[in-house]
Amino acid sequence: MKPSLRTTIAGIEMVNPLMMSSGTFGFGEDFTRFSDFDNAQVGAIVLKGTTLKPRLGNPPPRIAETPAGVLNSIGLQNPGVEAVVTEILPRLAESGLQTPLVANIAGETVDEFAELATRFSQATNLAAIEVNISCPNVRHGDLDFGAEPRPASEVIAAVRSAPHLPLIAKLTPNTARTVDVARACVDAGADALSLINTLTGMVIDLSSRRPLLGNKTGGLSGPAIKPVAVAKVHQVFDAGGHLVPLVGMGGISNGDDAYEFILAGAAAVGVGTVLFYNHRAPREISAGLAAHLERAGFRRLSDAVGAAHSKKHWRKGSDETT
Amino acid sequence: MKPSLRTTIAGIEMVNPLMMSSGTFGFGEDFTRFSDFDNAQVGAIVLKGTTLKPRLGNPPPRIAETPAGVLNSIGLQNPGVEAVVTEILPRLAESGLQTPLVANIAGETVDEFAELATRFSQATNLAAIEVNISCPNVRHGDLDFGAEPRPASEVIAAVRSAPHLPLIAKLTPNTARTVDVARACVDAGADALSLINTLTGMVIDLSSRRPLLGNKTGGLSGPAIKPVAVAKVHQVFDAGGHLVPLVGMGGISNGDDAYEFILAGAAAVGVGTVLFYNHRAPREISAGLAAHLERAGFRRLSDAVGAAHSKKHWRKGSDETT
Amino acid sequence: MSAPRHQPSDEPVYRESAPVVRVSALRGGHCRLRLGAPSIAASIRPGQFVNVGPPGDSTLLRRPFGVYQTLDRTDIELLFKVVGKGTAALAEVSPGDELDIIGPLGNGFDLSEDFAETAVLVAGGFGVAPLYALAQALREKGSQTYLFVGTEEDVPVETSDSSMQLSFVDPDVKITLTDFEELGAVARVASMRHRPGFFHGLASELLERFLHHAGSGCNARVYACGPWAMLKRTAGIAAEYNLTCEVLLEERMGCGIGACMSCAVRLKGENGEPVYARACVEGPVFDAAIVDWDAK
Amino acid sequence: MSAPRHQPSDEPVYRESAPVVRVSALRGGHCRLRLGAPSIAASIRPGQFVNVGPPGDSTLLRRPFGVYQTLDRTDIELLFKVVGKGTAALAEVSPGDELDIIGPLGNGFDLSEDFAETAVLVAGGFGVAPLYALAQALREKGSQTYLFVGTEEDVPVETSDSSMQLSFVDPDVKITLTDFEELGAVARVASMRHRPGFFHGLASELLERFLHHAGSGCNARVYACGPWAMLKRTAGIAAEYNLTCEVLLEERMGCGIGACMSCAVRLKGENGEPVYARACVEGPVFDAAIVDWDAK
Ligand SMILES: Cc1cc2nc3c(=O)[nH]c(=O)nc-3n(C[C@H](O)[C@H](O)[C@H](O)COP(=O)(O)OP(=O)(O)OC[C@H]3O[C@@H](n4cnc5c(N)ncnc54)[C@H](O)[C@@H]3O)c2cc1C
Ligand SMILES: Cc1cc2nc3c(=O)[nH]c(=O)nc-3n(C[C@H](O)[C@H](O)[C@H](O)COP(=O)(O)OP(=O)(O)OC[C@H]3O[C@@H](n4cnc5c(N)ncnc54)[C@H](O)[C@@H]3O)c2cc1C
Ligand SMILES: Cc1cc2nc3c(=O)[nH]c(=O)nc-3n(C[C@H](O)[C@H](O)[C@H](O)COP(=O)(O)O)c2cc1C
Ligand SMILES: Cc1cc2nc3c(=O)[nH]c(=O)nc-3n(C[C@H](O)[C@H](O)[C@H](O)COP(=O)(O)O)c2cc1C
Ligand code: FES
Ligand code: FES
Repeated sequence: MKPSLRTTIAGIEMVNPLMMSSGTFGFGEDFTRFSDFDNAQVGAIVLKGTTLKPRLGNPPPRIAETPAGVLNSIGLQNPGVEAVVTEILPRLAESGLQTPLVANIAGETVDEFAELATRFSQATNLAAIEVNISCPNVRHGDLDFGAEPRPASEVIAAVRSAPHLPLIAKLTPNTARTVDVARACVDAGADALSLINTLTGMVIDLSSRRPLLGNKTGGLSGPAIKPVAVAKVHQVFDAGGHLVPLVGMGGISNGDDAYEFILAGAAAVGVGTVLFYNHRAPREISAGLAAHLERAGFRRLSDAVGAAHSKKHWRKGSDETT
Repeated sequence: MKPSLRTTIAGIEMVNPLMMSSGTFGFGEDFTRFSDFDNAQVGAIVLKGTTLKPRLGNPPPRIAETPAGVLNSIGLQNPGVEAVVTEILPRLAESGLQTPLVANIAGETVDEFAELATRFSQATNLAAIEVNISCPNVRHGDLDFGAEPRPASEVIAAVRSAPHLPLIAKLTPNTARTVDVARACVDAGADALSLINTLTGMVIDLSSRRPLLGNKTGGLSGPAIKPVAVAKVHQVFDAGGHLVPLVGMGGISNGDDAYEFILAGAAAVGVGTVLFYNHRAPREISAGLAAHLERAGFRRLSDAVGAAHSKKHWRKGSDETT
Repeated sequence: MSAPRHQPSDEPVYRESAPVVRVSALRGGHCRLRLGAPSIAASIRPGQFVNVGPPGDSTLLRRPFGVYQTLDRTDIELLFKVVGKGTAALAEVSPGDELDIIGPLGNGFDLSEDFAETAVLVAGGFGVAPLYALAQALREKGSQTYLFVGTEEDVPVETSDSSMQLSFVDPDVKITLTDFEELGAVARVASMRHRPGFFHGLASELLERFLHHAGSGCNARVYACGPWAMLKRTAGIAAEYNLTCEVLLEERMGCGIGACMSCAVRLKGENGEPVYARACVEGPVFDAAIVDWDAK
Repeated sequence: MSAPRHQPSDEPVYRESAPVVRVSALRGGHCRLRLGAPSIAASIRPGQFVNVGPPGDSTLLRRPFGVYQTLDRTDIELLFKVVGKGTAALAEVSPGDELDIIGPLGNGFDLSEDFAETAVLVAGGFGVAPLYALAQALREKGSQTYLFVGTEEDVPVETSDSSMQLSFVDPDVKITLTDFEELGAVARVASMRHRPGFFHGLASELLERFLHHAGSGCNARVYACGPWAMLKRTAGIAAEYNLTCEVLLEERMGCGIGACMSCAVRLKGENGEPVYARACVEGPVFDAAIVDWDAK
C-alpha cells in the first residue's frame, strides 16, 4: 500500500506536507501560468509577507546567486494587509482554490503584529497565520524580534490574543538561542513553528567594489543552507519541538531533502527557492518522499517524523555540540 | 608595478595575506608532501586547535559533503599543548621554516585558556595566538564562549594577562551578537579578530535514518558559507573592526573570493576547506588577488582593505538589515 | 503603456526540454544558440524573453535572454555574450544537448496599435539581441527602421559595409549589421574608440543627429536596449523630441514569472511616489516616460 | 605494524592531470577506469590509494579509491561502484577527459618482510578492487593466494567457472574471478542468496572452512577489505587461528594527506585507552589486532 502523505498540522489539512514558502510563491497566482503546475498539487500556500501599510521594498538589485544558494533583499515589497484581505484573498476564493492559505505577517512593532493578525482574522479563506519574527528587515532595536526569547514571546502573545486562527511562529537561524526562542513561542501560544528563515549574507561586486545588492545584505536560501536548517529542526525537535509540529525548510530541492527534514523532526516542509529553477519540484518532492516512506516501511508520514532521534523529550540544548 | 601582497597584522609579518586556517592544515607538516607545495608560499600557518590535555576527538564519521560545503566534527583531536610546545614546534624550528606560526587554543574554562596562552608563550617560534572562542565543541554553559560578549571578553582578558604574544580572537557566526562580541574582544585586548568559524549544521543519512556524523552535528565550511562570512566581516568592519585588523575566512577558494573579503574589510584571509580539494589554492589565490589589485589600481593590499565601505566608524549594527 | 497593475499575468508559460540545434561562437565571446522549442517559438513576441537553465550543477537560477529570432516556427535563436558562469556554461553546449527553458516571459514591445512609420532602435552592445525580432515585426508593419548600436568591443552580429549614404553622418560611417540591413533597416555602429567605418561617439548621439536632421515633423517611435546610462540618455532625447520611447530593462531575476519581487524596476508612481514594478511581468519593456531614471 | 605514531608522513604525493584512457561499464553499476598517471603509477604500492576529483562542479571533495592495477608503469586502473554523486560523475567521463588526482596516499599492505607462503584475501563486494594489486605482488613473492569474495549483488569483475576442485567446499562451488585465477590465485564467490556456482553463505565462512581444513600448521596471512561487519568477523577468525590479518578500512576523508583528522579509525591504544589514527596516513591498511572492533 502506498503510504499516505496527507498531513494536518495546527489544524491545517493538507494533501501533502509541502507548504510553498512565503516570498517565493507570491500570492499563489503566478506558478499556475505553467500548464503543468496546479495549486491543488501542493499542501498549502504561504502568502508573501504582508505589512500593515503597502511596502515599497528595497532598492534593486534584490537578488544574487551564491555557491549553491540565492541571496535576496526584497525588503517585504507587498501591497499591505488591506489589499490582501479585500482584493487578493477574495479573488483567490472566487477562483475556487481549495489549497489551504496561510498569511505571513511582519510588523515593525508588537502592536502592528497584533493588528495584522486581527485584520487577517476577518478573511474567510485563511487556514492559519505565520508570524514572521525572523525577517531581517524588521528589527526590534538592534536585533530581530526572533533573536531573543523575550521579544519573540511578546509578539506571539500579542498575536495570540487576536481571534481564532492557528499560529505558526517562523524562526530565524541568525541566533545562538533558537531553542529558547522556540520554547518561548510555544509557551506564548504558537501552534506550530516553522524554521528556518534565511541566513544573513552579502555578495560584493568585484567591478564596482560595492555590495551587489541595493540593500547591501540579503537573506541566504537554497541548498547551501540545508545543513544549518536540518540542524535547527533536529535541535528544536529534540528540545521539545515534538510537542508542536515543526515546518522544516531551507534548501529543499528534491524528495531526499524533504525526507531528511522529516527524519530530523519536521511534520511538514517548506518549498521555496527551488521553485525559481524548477516549478515541478513540488510534484517531484512528493513523489520522492512517498517512495522513501514506502521503501523504509512507513505507512504514514507521521511515523517517519523525527525518526532520526533516539528519544523525544525537552532537553537542555546539548545537541548543539559538534 | 606589481602591487605588493606583503602584510603585517598584529605584528605578524607575512609574504602575503593568506593564513592557512586552523584545523585544515595540521601542524604545517602535511601539505609539503606535494612537490609543488611550499610553506614559504603562504603568509602564515595557524596550527590545529590545541587543548591543555591531549584530546581524543569525536567518533567517526567526522566529515560529510553538503551542497558547496563540507561538514566536519573532528572534535579538536590534538596531542595537547605539551606535545605541541615540546615536540612539534621545536621540530618545525629545526626544519628551518620561516613562515609565521600561529597557535590556535581552545579551553574548556577561562582558566584553561589562560594556561594554554602561558604555555604557548614559552615557545620561541610562535608569531601569535588565535583564541578559538568559537569552537562548537567547547561550551560555556549552554552557549559558545563566543556567542555572547561577556564570556568572550572574560576569555580574552584572561589570555591577555599571559605574557606578550599578539592575540587574535576567532569569532563564531552562530550568534546574533557578532558586533557586540567583536567589540568586547577588542576592548579586552584582542589585537586582531578572525572570522568566521564554521556554522552549526547536520546531515542525516537516509538509509540508516540517523545523523551521519558520529557527533550528530558538525561545523559547515566551504563556499556555501561565503556570503555569511562576507556579511560578518563587512558588518564588523563597519562597526569599528577597522580599528583592529580582521582575518576574513569562510569558503575562499580563488582570488576573486579573497578579493571580496579584502574589499569587505579583511586585512588578511584564511584559506581552509579549499586545501582539501586543491592544494595549489594558496598560489592561485595570491596570483588572483594580485591581478585584481593591479587591475583596480591599488598599489598596496592595504589600500583595498574595506574599499566596499563608504565610511569607516563605529556604528550601531544597522548594516545587518536586509 | 502606463504604470503597472501588479496583477498576476494570465499568459501561459511553457517549460520545454529544448534540444540544441546549433551553437556558433561569434567574435568577442558572443554566441548564437538555436534551440528547438516549438511551444515557445509559436507564441513568443518581440521583447519577451525566455529563462534558460544553464547545463550542469554550477548554477542554480535560470538566466534570462531575449529571443533574437524564431525560425521555422519551431526554433528560437538566442544571441548572448559570455559574461559569467551561466553564459560560460551555455557557450559550451553541443548540438543534441537539451536545455531546460521556460517562456514566453514578460510583456514585450507594444506592437498592438499606433505604430509609427519610422522606428529608431538604439542598442548598447549585445542589447541588440532582443531588437532583431522587433525589427522583423516592424518590417511586417511597414515601418522604416533605423538601428544605432554603440559598442566598444566587437559587434555581436555580422557586419558589412553599407553602400547606402546617410545624410546625417559622414559618408565613411558605413559599418552596418548585415542581418538588419537585409531586413531593409538602416544600421550604423558607434564607438568611442576611433575605428574606420564606425561613428565616433555614442549610439544616442546618432539618434540625436537623426532626429535633428529629420526635423520636428518626424513621428518616429524609439526603442532601446542596453546599459542604464545609455537608456537614460536615449529616453532623454526621445522626451526632448516628444517621441514615445520603449526601453527593455535587464534586471536580475529570481523566478521570472512574477512570484518573488526580485526584478524590481523603479517607476514614477501616479502621485510622484516611486513604485517598483516587476521586470519579469510588467516588463522587461517599459515606457521610458514612467521609468525613474534617477534610480541608479 | 603497531599503534600509529601520528607523525607526518614524508612520502611524496603527486598531483596529476590524468587523461582518461579507457572507461568500461561493468555489471551492477561497476565501472573500470584507466587513467594516465605516470608519477603515481611508478610509485604506488598495493593498498595505497589515490584521491580523485570528480569532474564538474557537483562535488567539492575528492573521492578515495584503491588502485586495481598499474599498467605499463604509466597508467593506473580503478574499479569502482556507482554509489553517489561523485562516482556517478566519474562513470560519465570519456577518453581524453582529464581528471585531477593525487597519490600515492596511505600506507599500503605490509609487504616488507615475513610474508607467508599462503595468503588469504577476503573481500566484500567492490572491496575486491584494492586486492588485485596485492594479489599481483603476492604472486611475485611466490605466495599461494586464495580469494573469497562475498556479494549479494553482481560480482564487480569478470567471472568464469573454475575447473580446479577445492577440498573444503562442494565441487559445484566454482564461480571464480577470471583476473585472479589468471594470476594463479584460487578465487570463490559467496552469496547469501542461493545462486548456482556460488558458495551459499558469507565470505568469512569460506575463510573459516579453508583454515579449518588447512589445520593448525597453516602459516597463512589474511588480508581483507569490505564492510565493517565482514572485516570484524574476518579479524575474529584470524585471531582465533593466531594469524596476522591486515584490513583495508574505508573511512570518509577530507584532505587525504593527514592534515585534517577527518578519517579517524579507533584503535586500541597502548594502555587500553582508545586512540584515533588517520586512515589516510596510518591507514587505510591496519593490523586487525589493534583495531577497536567495537567502535562501530
Ligand atoms: C529580459 C532580459 C533579456 C536579456 N537578453 C539578453 C540577450 O539577449 N543576450 C545577452 O547576452 N544577455 C541578455 N540578458 C542578460 C543576461 O541575462 C545576462 O548576461 C546573464 O544572465 C548573465 O549570466 P551569467 O551567469 O553569465 O553571469 P553571472 O554574473 O555569473 O550571473 C549571476 C547572476 O546575475 C544575473 N545577471 C548577471 N548579469 C545580468 C544582466 N545583465 N541582466 C540580468 N541578470 C543578470 C544572472 O542571471 C545570475 O542570476 C538579458 C537579461 C534580461 C533580464
Ligand atoms: C582507502 C579507500 C579505498 C577505496 N577504494 C575503493 C575502490 O577501489 N572502489 C570503490 O568502488 N570504492 C572504493 N572506496 C570507496 C569510495 O571512496 C566511495 O564509494 C566513494 O567515495 C563514494 O563517493 P560518491 O560521491 O559516489 O558517494 P557519496 O555518498 O555521494 O559521497 C559523499 C561523501 O562521502 C564519502 N564516502 C561515501 N562512501 C564512502 C566510502 N565507502 N568510503 C569512503 N568515503 C565514502 C565520499 O568520498 C564523499 O566525500 C574506497 C574508499 C577508501 C577510503
Ligand atoms: C525571494 C525570497 C523572498 C522571501 N520572502 C519571505 C517573506 O516575505 N516572509 C518570510 O517569512 N520568509 C520569506 N522568505 C524566506 C523563505 O520563506 C524561506 O524561509 C527560505 O527561503 C528558506 O527556504 P528555501 O531555501 O527553500 O528557499 C523569502 C525567501 C526568498 C528566497
Ligand atoms: C576539518 C576542519 C577542522 C577545523 N578545526 C578548527 C580548529 O581546530 N580551530 C579553529 O579555530 N577552527 C577550525 N576549523 C574552522 C576553520 O579554521 C575555518 O574557520 C572554517 O573552516 C571556515 O573557512 P573555510 O570555509 O575556508 O574552511 C576547522 C575547519 C575544518 C573544515
Ligand atoms: S523575477 Fe520573480 S517577480 Fe520577477
Ligand atoms: S583525510 Fe585529512 S587527515 Fe585523513
